[in-house]
Amino acid sequence: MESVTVAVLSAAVTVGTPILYATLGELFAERAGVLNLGVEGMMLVGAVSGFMATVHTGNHWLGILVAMAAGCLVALIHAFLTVSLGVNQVVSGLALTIFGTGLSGYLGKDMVGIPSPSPFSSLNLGFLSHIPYIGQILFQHDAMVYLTYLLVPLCWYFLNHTASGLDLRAAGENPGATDAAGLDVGRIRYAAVIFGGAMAGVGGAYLSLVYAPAWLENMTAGRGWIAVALVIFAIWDPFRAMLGAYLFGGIEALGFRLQAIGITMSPFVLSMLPYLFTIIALILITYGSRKNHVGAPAALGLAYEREER
Amino acid sequence: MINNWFDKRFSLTLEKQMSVPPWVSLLVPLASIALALLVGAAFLGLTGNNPWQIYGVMFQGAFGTAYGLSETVVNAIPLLLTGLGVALAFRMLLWNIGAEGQFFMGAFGAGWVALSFPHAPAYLVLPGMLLAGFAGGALWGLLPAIPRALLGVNETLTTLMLNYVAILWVDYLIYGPWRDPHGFNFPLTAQFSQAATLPSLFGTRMHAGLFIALAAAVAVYIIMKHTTWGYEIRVIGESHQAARYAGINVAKNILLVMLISGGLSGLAGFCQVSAITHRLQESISPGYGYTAIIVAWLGKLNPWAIIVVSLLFGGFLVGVYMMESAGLPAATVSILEGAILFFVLAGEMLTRYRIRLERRNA
Amino acid sequence: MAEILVDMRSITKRFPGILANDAIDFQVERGEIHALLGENGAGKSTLMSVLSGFYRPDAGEIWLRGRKASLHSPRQALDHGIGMVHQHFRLVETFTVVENVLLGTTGGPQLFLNRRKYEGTIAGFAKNYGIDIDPRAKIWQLSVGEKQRIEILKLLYRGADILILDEPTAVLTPQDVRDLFKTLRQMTDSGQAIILITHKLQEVMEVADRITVLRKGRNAGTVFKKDVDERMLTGMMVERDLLTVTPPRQHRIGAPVLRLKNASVIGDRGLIALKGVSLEVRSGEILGVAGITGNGQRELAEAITGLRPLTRGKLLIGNADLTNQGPGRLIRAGVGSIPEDRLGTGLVPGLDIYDNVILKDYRRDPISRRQIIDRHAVSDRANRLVSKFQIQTSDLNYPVRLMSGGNLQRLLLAREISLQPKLVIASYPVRGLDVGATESVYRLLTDLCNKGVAILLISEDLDELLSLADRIAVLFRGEIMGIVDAKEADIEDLGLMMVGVLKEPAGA
Amino acid sequence: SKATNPSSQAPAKLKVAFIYVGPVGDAGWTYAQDQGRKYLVDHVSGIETTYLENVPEADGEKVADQLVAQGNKVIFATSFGYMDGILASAKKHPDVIFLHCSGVKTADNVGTYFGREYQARYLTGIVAGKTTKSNQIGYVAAFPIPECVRGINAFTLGVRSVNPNAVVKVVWTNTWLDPAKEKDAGLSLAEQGCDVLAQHQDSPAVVQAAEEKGIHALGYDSDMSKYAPNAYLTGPVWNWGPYFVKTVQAVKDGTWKTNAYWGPMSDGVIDIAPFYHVPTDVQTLANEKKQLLLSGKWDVFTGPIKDQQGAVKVKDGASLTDNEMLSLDWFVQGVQGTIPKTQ
Ligand SMILES: Nc1ncnc2c1ncn2[C@@H]1O[C@H](COP(=O)(O)OP(=O)(O)OP(=O)(O)O)[C@@H](O)[C@H]1O
Ligand SMILES: Nc1ncnc2c1ncn2[C@@H]1O[C@H](COP(=O)(O)OP(=O)(O)OP(=O)(O)O)[C@@H](O)[C@H]1O
Ligand SMILES: [Mg+2]
Ligand SMILES: [Mg+2]
Repeated sequence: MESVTVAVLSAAVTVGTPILYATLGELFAERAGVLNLGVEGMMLVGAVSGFMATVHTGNHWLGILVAMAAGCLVALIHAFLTVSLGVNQVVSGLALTIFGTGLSGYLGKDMVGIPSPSPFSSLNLGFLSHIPYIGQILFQHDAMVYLTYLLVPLCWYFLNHTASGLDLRAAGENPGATDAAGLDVGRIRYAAVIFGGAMAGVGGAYLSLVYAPAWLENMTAGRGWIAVALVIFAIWDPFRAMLGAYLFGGIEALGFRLQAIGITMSPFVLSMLPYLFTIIALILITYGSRKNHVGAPAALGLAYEREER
Repeated sequence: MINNWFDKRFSLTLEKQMSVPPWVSLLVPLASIALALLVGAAFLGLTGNNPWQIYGVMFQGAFGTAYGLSETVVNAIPLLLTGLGVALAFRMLLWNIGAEGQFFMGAFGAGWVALSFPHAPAYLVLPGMLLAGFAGGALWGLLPAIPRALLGVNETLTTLMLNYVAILWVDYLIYGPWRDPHGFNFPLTAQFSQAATLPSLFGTRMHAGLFIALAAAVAVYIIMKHTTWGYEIRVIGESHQAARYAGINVAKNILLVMLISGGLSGLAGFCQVSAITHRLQESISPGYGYTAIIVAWLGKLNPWAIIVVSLLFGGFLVGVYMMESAGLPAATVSILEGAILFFVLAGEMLTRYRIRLERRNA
Repeated sequence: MAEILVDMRSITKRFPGILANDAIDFQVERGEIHALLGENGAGKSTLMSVLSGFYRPDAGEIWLRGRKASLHSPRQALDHGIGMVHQHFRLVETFTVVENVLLGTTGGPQLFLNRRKYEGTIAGFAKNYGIDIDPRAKIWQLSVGEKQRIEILKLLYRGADILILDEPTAVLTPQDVRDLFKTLRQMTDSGQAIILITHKLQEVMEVADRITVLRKGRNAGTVFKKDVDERMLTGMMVERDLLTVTPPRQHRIGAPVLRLKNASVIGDRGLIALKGVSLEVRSGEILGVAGITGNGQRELAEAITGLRPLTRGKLLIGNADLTNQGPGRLIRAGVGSIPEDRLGTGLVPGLDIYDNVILKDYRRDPISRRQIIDRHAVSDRANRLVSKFQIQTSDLNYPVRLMSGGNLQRLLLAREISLQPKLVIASYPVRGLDVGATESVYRLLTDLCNKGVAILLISEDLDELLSLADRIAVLFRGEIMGIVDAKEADIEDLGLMMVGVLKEPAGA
Repeated sequence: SKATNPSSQAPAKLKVAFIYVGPVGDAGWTYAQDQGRKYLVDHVSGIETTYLENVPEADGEKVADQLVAQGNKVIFATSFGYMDGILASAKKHPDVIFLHCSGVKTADNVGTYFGREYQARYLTGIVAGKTTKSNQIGYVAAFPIPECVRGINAFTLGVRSVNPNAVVKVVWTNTWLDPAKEKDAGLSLAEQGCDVLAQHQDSPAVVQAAEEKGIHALGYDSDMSKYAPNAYLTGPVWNWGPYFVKTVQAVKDGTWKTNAYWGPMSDGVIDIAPFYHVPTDVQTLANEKKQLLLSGKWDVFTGPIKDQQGAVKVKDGASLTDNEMLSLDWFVQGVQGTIPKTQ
């Protein structure tokens, strides 16, 4: 039982990592006031382009970089439509998912059936990896997992303790005030959406380069949507996003391990749990925020236009 | 140089306009689609295809033959119903993006009746399925409406989450308790009885769901445009404060609108399983509920426009396979679809502006 | 002559269907308080939004300190030392005071935001200008007056030397106004220039050095204060001579229409907002409610219109007990109201005039029959009201949020009056209105009263209450400190009651 | 462009269409079908092929109707879920021939086709049974449908034929294609002590999991050795080409008659991939069984076969009929896992 627990937790980390990347990105976009439902599309484009770059150069780090760049590029479309033109964010995001899915399939036509020439391998962190339990759960993974250990606190720090983080949150809370303070709301929102694209790209590339190195069409299998859910579950906070990603990962991992030890529970019912948790979390947050004013960025989903009355 | 010359003599400004002449609101989407197709043609040309031939095949396939048209209508029926449901909620600024889940719960409700009463005659089982389908979707719309109405819980997110739950629920049934015992263990329910099948029209796959959908469009139009209830919905959509001030029960209306919005999507689910798949299975919807959001938005939440847009999208869904059989991979078709949407959305925004060209005085 | 800081030349700005600024010239000098006057919709806010980089003019040039400037964004304006406090505050509610002040001032990315350090600097900075604030308070916890001080502080902290204040006094208590003017004077003494938009002529006469009057989007002239008086200014603002005479009150006071007995309600923050309030308004009578904003006025209006349930006590309209019956019943019982928040509560911002005139009786004959709205009846009503109440609008189909403040208020009043109410609750009915509009609102209220309608007039302007009301009730911390006869009231006593020092026996 | 066969002069080409449930880029099931289509194009002249990817199973009838309208005379529908749609369309178009993969219902113009994949599974079971040291073998399977159950049973029989102590642990993923999920499923089995992993999934994620864990794995669909050079042993691979050629040729010649084709290994429809890291003696053992299967003298589900509870399901000397095999819903002895039951 103990080993199963450790195994589930350890798997929760790796299974949760690609979602975590995408969630962090979406979290930034939403914090700046832009809802991007195109995460799934951006992840797929990241997955395929990162894989292509790795195949062509043999360098997986280059693959990650290219995935980020590709994620940025597709996110740019959403930024242009929603920030510059003020198009409805829900609709534009849905279109982006369709587009990204198609684009990734198209780009990846010749990538099918090729193994990655340079898969990531797990990285031993010396004594850290040997700490009982903790080592196995947290420190026997690959470099991209460790990167999130840095990224999550960095994101949290950026949002809460830097001037730019303040600017970004202001753009999501009250773009009018942000504009009046002399900040460029458009630029902030572009930056946040593009960062979101980059992170979704990495999340996709984690799947195609690290976790199961290969390219297959639609290989993200809905993880982009989970990322959107997680942002809410996390109440727009990076650390809670991490927790949530591991929870989602853990539930999936738990399902297999329960099966393997002979406990059967409908996998469908099990898969429903995270979504139900998210809904309940949302209700509790909203209930709580009546008093302490935390919760969704106030201007989330709303276009900002200076001369609009 | 030329710029300078121009700037001295003219001023070119984008001016925001409040009311758009009808011809503009018709022309701009068409122009956007044309532009998107043009860009798509360039893309197709560059990738070694003959765009005109492919477009020709697609159009011919979707609208050029009686058969193609009938298939277009078959696709348009669920899009129209879900699109109307979405539009009704959007009118009240309730961002119900849960039509997909409501569709599945409608299918579930209808399926439950059909499977429970395999020997009932059509005049009993069909209305029963219709009601249960509506109720299934309505319930699924109501669920997120309750926390929205009472606590203001963001419905965009809850409705999205509930999509997954609904789809997983149907999966659970067809892989588990409802699996057809004679179905070789495949994830399908037993086939519905003949009586549980909506009548088809003219020997095509078009079915009586068409009338349900059209009736729904008329009803939504009348409600929105001419009734006091539609008026209440508009007021609430603009301002909850004003609505309360006018004595409108906001919470009740949120519940009611989401109920009907979900119910309409549930009807779509009912039509689909009754007339098309005749059983519950996976993939009863290729994402109608999501496409519905785009349909409703492009139709500017106007029921008549939604009829037209759902026919266009229905045609597109037929045309997709046409294009594929003309040699385009499915991926390319999705790229094209995404690009068309981008252009239409951008174009729709531009209708809000009028371009003014004026001669400068000095 | 002092240096010319701002020189706006021939500024033109167009909005859908309206020319808001029509080739306006406007200059501001160093060290002056320059008042900008004009009727509602004259284009004051628009002109200042152009100056502060929010609106891009369609034509015209702006010269700053003798040099041509391009002001395409608030950033550029701030860089030129121009800052604006808008009619609607632009503060991030969930941020602290310090965060709001800091926003956009750190000049590029700063890796560590030392809040503690800034808290000290900013509090100190504020003190220099006589502004006392808690730097760590969240904006949503502040009162309107405090929020305004933060807005000004934001601009001062940025080193703005040209300050634009758009109707800063509309929502302030007299004490706050005095403080504000002191701060402003202190600023001009140190070489800054202030542009002040207001509708209150006595304030203009009190603080302004020069005055520019806008009329229908054009500059109707710039004058020195010492050369003019209030009457002349009024003349400049409106073409025709104002009928400054409000028709006489007839004082035919009848039976009680509203009776509130020992009513208590809970406020938004969950605290008790009204404590055992009892009052009575009779037909043909105006009962004034005085008090500093935030002492329960809003809750009182909401309680009487049914928007806020009574936790204790009774609400009677005529002889009917309508306690906790909801707004719909009260509307049908003949309670009309002009809420404090005109656009958003009283009117639906995104709907057009047609839809707004039927907000209260869309369920009734002749507007609708059997749930179907009669379009003709609606358009008849809208056209009739627009012409009868002289509502200026370019198109009845435009969303009302595009209308100017005065016209909005006229539309709101027009609608409430057309419903032939028995009782009208008017909250700050002339706030933000120009002289002409103010007069017409007073006239409309007086007419109503003369026709036998009972009126509850909530205001913080004692002069207004003294001249209009029959009796005045003073609210302090949710309790009635006393109800006095307007004719016998002493303004000093009222002031003491408003701050809770003096308590008169109720029911006078 | 997908339309093949360049000479457009030749009149009246036979148009053949394929309906795919996934993308041809799935590297698995659909990919293998499409390889067969390419083989067909290269080996039969005077035909023109078309394919449609990612067709939801509920769209079967619509797509089939449309392909008929476009002049296709032979239509291959490559997933079980198209059954209703194909039968409905076939009824409307008696002059068109439909071939439904893994189906169970035929009509005058509807044939079904499938391969006796279980035979290959049995052989890979032999390899697995000989390879395992821990006597625990993991099996990642997509859905609890007869096709997968049959594979698991055949595999387990193969395992037990050489190693009666070994057990096969099954986990269901409920997806054909989700590499991350498949890999995690594989890892979870490795954690349980399995040192050989088998799969009924379309992606190479399970063999990658084995590679990562330093254990062995069996692939599926095609040779997956390049994804796991150290772990990969062998695996069942599809080879639809010869069947497509035979069928289309028969249609061209006018000799096609409806049938339920369930191709044995001897037809080449299904085979196992080359051996990697398999000792020669084990290779020999597997090859001997393969010869037996090819000869047609023996088949996998020949008694005695016991179920998980030890009850005899197939008596000595008896064997399962095709219909019984097509609707298998119980596990043989040696399998650890459950099949979710209908209520
Ligand atoms: N323009 C919009 N874009 C996206 N969502 C919106 C928009 N307007 C409203 N919403 C939705 O409505 C919710 C709250 O809106 P709003 O603040 O107007 O309601 P409320 O008046 O506070 O609700 P209630 O008074 O019923 O408690 C948001 O969480 C959001 O989901
Ligand atoms: N963003 C906008 N969009 C459309 N119309 C506008 C906009 N801003 C102002 N207007 C219109 O321009 C005109 C001038 O408005 P402005 O707000 O400048 O008047 P004002 O003098 O400030 O009036 P008030 O005293 O009521 O504040 C009005 O008719 C108003 O409706
Ligand atoms: Mg509200
Ligand atoms: Mg103004």
